[in-house]
Amino acid sequence: MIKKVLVANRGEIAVRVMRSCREMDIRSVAVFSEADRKSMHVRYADEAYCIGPPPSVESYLNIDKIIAVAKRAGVDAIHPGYGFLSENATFSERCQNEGIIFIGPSPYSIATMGDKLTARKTMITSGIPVIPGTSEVIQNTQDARRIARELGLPVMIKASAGGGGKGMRLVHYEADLMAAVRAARSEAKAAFGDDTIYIEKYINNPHHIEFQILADSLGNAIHLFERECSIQRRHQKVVEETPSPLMNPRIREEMGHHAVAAAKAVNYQGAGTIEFIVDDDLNYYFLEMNTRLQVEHPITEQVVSVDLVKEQIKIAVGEPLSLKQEELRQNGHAIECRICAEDPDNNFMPSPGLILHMTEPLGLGIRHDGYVYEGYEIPHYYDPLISKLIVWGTDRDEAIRRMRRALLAYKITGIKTTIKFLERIMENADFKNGKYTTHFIEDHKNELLETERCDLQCEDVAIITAFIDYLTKLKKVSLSPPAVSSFTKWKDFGRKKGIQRI
Amino acid sequence: MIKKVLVANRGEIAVRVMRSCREMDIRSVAVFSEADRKSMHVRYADEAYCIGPPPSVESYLNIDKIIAVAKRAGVDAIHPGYGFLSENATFSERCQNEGIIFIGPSPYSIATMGDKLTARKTMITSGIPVIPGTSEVIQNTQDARRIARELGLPVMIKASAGGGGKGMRLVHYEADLMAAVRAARSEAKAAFGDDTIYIEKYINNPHHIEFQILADSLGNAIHLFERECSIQRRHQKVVEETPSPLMNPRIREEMGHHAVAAAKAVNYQGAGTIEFIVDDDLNYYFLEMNTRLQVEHPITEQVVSVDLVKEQIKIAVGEPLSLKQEELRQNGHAIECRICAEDPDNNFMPSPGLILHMTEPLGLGIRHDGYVYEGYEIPHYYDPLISKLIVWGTDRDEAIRRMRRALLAYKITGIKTTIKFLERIMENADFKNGKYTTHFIEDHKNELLETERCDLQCEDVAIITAFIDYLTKLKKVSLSPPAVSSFTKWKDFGRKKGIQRI
Amino acid sequence: MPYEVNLGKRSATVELIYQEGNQIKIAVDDKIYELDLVMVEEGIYSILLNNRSYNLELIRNGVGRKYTVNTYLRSYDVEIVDAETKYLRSREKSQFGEAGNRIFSPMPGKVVSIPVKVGFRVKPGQTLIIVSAMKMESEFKAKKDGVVKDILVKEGATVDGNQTLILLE
Amino acid sequence: MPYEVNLGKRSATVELIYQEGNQIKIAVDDKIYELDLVMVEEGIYSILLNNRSYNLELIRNGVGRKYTVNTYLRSYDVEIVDAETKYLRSREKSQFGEAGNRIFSPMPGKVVSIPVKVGFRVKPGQTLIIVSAMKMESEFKAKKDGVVKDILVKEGATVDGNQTLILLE
Repeated sequence: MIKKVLVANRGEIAVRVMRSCREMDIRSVAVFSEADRKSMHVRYADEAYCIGPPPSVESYLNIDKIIAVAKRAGVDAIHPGYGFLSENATFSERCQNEGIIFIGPSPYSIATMGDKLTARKTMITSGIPVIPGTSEVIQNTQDARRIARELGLPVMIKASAGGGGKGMRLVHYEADLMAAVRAARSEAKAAFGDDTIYIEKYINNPHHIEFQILADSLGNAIHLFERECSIQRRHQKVVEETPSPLMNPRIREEMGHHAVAAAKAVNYQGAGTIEFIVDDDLNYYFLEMNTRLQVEHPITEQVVSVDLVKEQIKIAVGEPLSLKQEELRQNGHAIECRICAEDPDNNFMPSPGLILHMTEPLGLGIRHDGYVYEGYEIPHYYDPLISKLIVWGTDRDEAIRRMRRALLAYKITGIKTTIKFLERIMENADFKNGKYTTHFIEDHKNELLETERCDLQCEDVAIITAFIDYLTKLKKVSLSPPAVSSFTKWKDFGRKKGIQRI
Repeated sequence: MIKKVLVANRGEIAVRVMRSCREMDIRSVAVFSEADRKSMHVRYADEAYCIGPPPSVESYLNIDKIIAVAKRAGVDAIHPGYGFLSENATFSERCQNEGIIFIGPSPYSIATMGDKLTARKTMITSGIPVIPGTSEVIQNTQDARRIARELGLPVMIKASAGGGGKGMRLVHYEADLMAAVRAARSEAKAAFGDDTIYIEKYINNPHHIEFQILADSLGNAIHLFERECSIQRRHQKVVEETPSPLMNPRIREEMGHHAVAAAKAVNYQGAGTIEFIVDDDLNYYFLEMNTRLQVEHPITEQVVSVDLVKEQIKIAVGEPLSLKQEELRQNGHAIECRICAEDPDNNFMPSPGLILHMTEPLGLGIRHDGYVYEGYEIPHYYDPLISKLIVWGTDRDEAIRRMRRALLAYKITGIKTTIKFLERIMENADFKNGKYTTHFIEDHKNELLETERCDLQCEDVAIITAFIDYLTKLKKVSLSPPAVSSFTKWKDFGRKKGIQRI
Repeated sequence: MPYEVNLGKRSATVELIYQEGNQIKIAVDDKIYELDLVMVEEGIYSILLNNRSYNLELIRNGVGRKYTVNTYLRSYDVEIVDAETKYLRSREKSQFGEAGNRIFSPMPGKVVSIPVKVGFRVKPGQTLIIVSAMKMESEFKAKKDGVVKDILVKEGATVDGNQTLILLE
Repeated sequence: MPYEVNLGKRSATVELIYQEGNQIKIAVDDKIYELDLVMVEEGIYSILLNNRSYNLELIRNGVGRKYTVNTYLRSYDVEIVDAETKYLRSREKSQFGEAGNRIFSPMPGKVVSIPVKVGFRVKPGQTLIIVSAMKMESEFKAKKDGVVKDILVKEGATVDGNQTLILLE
């Protein structure tokens, strides 16, 4: 059995993994950069080790340092979370060689799925539908032109080593093709050190739907149904829900079968996600596999009643899957909103900084996976995700209403967040009707970014409150004698803690 | 339809009711005493009205004032929560007369179930098992002696108007009988203005198991399974769970049928609870009916996937029940711990006061129904319940482990709470094995109240931390020049908000 | 004494008429309000106005008497214009010249590159400095014609939010 | 300079050897600790000692240098004994006489009844005052023989936690 786990991550996912460890009586070891001494994962862990300066390459991406801590702390296993080293085949292999259990798939699975063109070819061999396009590297411009004509425009040029939208170009007109191929190549070279590209047909009105899978070391694999992730901004998911409003039972079963087949095609072990592009007619195509836990895994946990981190750990120690496909059901509806430290009114500019005050929504159907706290200063070195608000409801309508009331009660001051923006998504008629594609945010930009005005009375209340605050402070200053014992003031502060009647 | 609801309550239940109202697009109106201006229900409501001085009799129990606010605010309905006026037949009737929907049962149902002896007789007529004993008022001492002999000692003397353990006496020896009758009578007279008493056989090793029921205005009634509430201290529930570890499917079905029959016997409408006393052999007896929402209703919501407040509101407007008995299932296991402002190390002395700091547990399977916040001063006028921590797990073992990790992460400073005491219940072997009766806390008092010592290193860390805090404050005092602009200091305070590196 | 209070671009005249505990009577322009106002947490106010419950968050900002006030629907910049504000405004102007001459990033981050040098003539829209934060790069541009007077940071440096990075003239 | 620090009934000698940022070297009695200690929230400390992560809550209590320190397992009273503490102790003693002469309720509440009068002789265990809070009544009793010197509150009055209610002598 595993007695101690090193969590090679930070932020909400590190804390989330440690929570499940604690429920399993497994001790958790945190690693942290110099920017993260006060981060919640350091406070929550049983042990914590500093692994270097703030930039990720010098800390959270530094395999040698993490392995050194793992050995020093005597851990049995490493959980990589998502991001950072989670899809790094070298890291998975290094753990293997050092005799440390890597809570995730084999280097082979990671590497095969990590190279998009290899993954594509593997899927074709296994009979899983892929987007019409090349399964070969584009060698020259003649190839590109011929293939684009065969597929019919528009087409998508993609980098084989790609991810996150880099090295990707959408081409509508043949005249633009050559320039797009060159641009994609040079961007891929710069981003991944590899200029291999390929061409796929562009799917109109695309929906991004993914299937959660679990596979054990004995060859058993199941899927835990879909997650609808089409609400995206710049290829980053913003809102996810399950079940998908687009889905029907027949297609769900079929896609589930294909997802399991995809995992088996790479001898997958652990928790993973098969991403599909689906069109309005429910034709679906393999997009890629994420060989790790997803950010949005909690919505699956809510409707399927499972703790995916516990399942990962049980699979990692060689236990057979305890869940049976035929016993799994989707119960109710779950939605996740990603709360980010970004300013929607200012082109989503990042907004790191000090959290002055925070009120979290509570009550029935609310789950909150976060890591920040009042007084915490969000560093500018890492990504802007500060928490995930997850709601569960008996049906989609209740879940949306619950999310709206939760977002309304969720207050974070000191930094800018995407909370209001998410509220407007929940109030959008197309979203409420479940009629949306990956273009949703772009198509509704104006409504989603519109700032409502308060009425005059509400504005006046804002003026009055600021004014009274100002007067109160002013009065305090003039009243407080300069010679008052500082110890008394401190005591008063301790007692009243900033609370005062006006 | 209902557009506006007055919530005639305070604390966590007022906020909980308003949350469901918000999800139904119903505006909520708070009433508050002068001690509750800063209470969360005032902040959370759409409207708020002060109804008088802090003592409950002058505010939350004052029917005239509450009705006056209801009319002024133009509400369609009143939700009474639990406690206060929730089981007051006069209030239910007054609402009826004023044309305001009372979200709860009829005056008749409340009155019939409120008088224990009448309730007992009604149950007997309806074929529901009651504890062997009298169904008549005890008129004289001869009666009492005769009945005690018939039943066999020990017996329980109870007040018909009773509740909360008042006017109750357990009698083991016949010699004590007369004194006990007199004492019960005078206590009942003092507490309820009614000295009617009756006698029941005392059930050994009693388990307190209750069934949640829902009944609509069209005569449909269902039960939503049981809640195990045997973990009590002085007749007050401390921990509740569902399913009960004692239960089996056959008895569950039988008790469920009886619970529904009990509700129908008084033409019940709304959400209610039938409490049973169960012995080790699963013989069960009707104890009483609570004609309102229970404190512990969330555990039922978690395993049955239902929002009981929404069901109450739908029933109140005359909708038929949408839930069908045959479709209801218990999914997983839920536990609730009541967090109270009490000092377990000091005989559970109440501990009102200012909340200096609070960290709430989050993540998978955690629900939190509370109302206090950092900087809130818990008034001493009302009951000590400050929040309910509810966990859900796939099975009882996971739920207990989850509750333990949640309690461990739950921090409230400034006041004393029962958190550590609840942690020890979760770690108790008998509790873990599901082997407990209502005597659990009394029987395990010593272990549950034991204070573990830290090891020496942990003690030293406590010393060091206090000492460094002291030195830091000292240094600050001597460094801070007395003439520094107060505005600058205020700005610094605002910016750093008490956060400092040492 | 009436004060000038600005909310966004609106300027209002505000005068406190009466205050006793939470109870406040106050004039905003030609309207008179009676309300129950109390700070419930640091910077969080609960207001009852004609029994409507409002919750406002106040963030006190840097120099002067500036607030960000978050209402139910949106966020406002509010400024109380007192003698010190007027003094600070004139000082700020004498220090940095006209608005727009001071180039800064609203958030902390790392300077990725500075494609201008001291003495360069710049045009509106021209990128002056690129700052990276949270894995995203933001470009800060000139708002008008000018000359780079001073560059106060180096490439690779970590900078605070609101720190002056470049001065134009 | 070494200090005397009390934890419950234990008295320890503490001396700070070195402090640089979070890094602290300190002697407690005959042990020397090197630790990384930082206040993360008001009154909440995160401590790393040999890479073990400790979280402590500190509550500063009333007069003097007294703390309640909550550790993982239990709560401790800690007091730093400095000159002011010694002075306060002597003052407290001169004001109230011996410990046990001052009768108070640890929590706020309402005085239900006072079954004694000034001048009454009282015995250990005798109830002096009953205070109600949160629907529960608590009796406060004499700890030793004495005479009621002063009664500072009336029946029905609302009292603060730690407020002196009755003085014995």
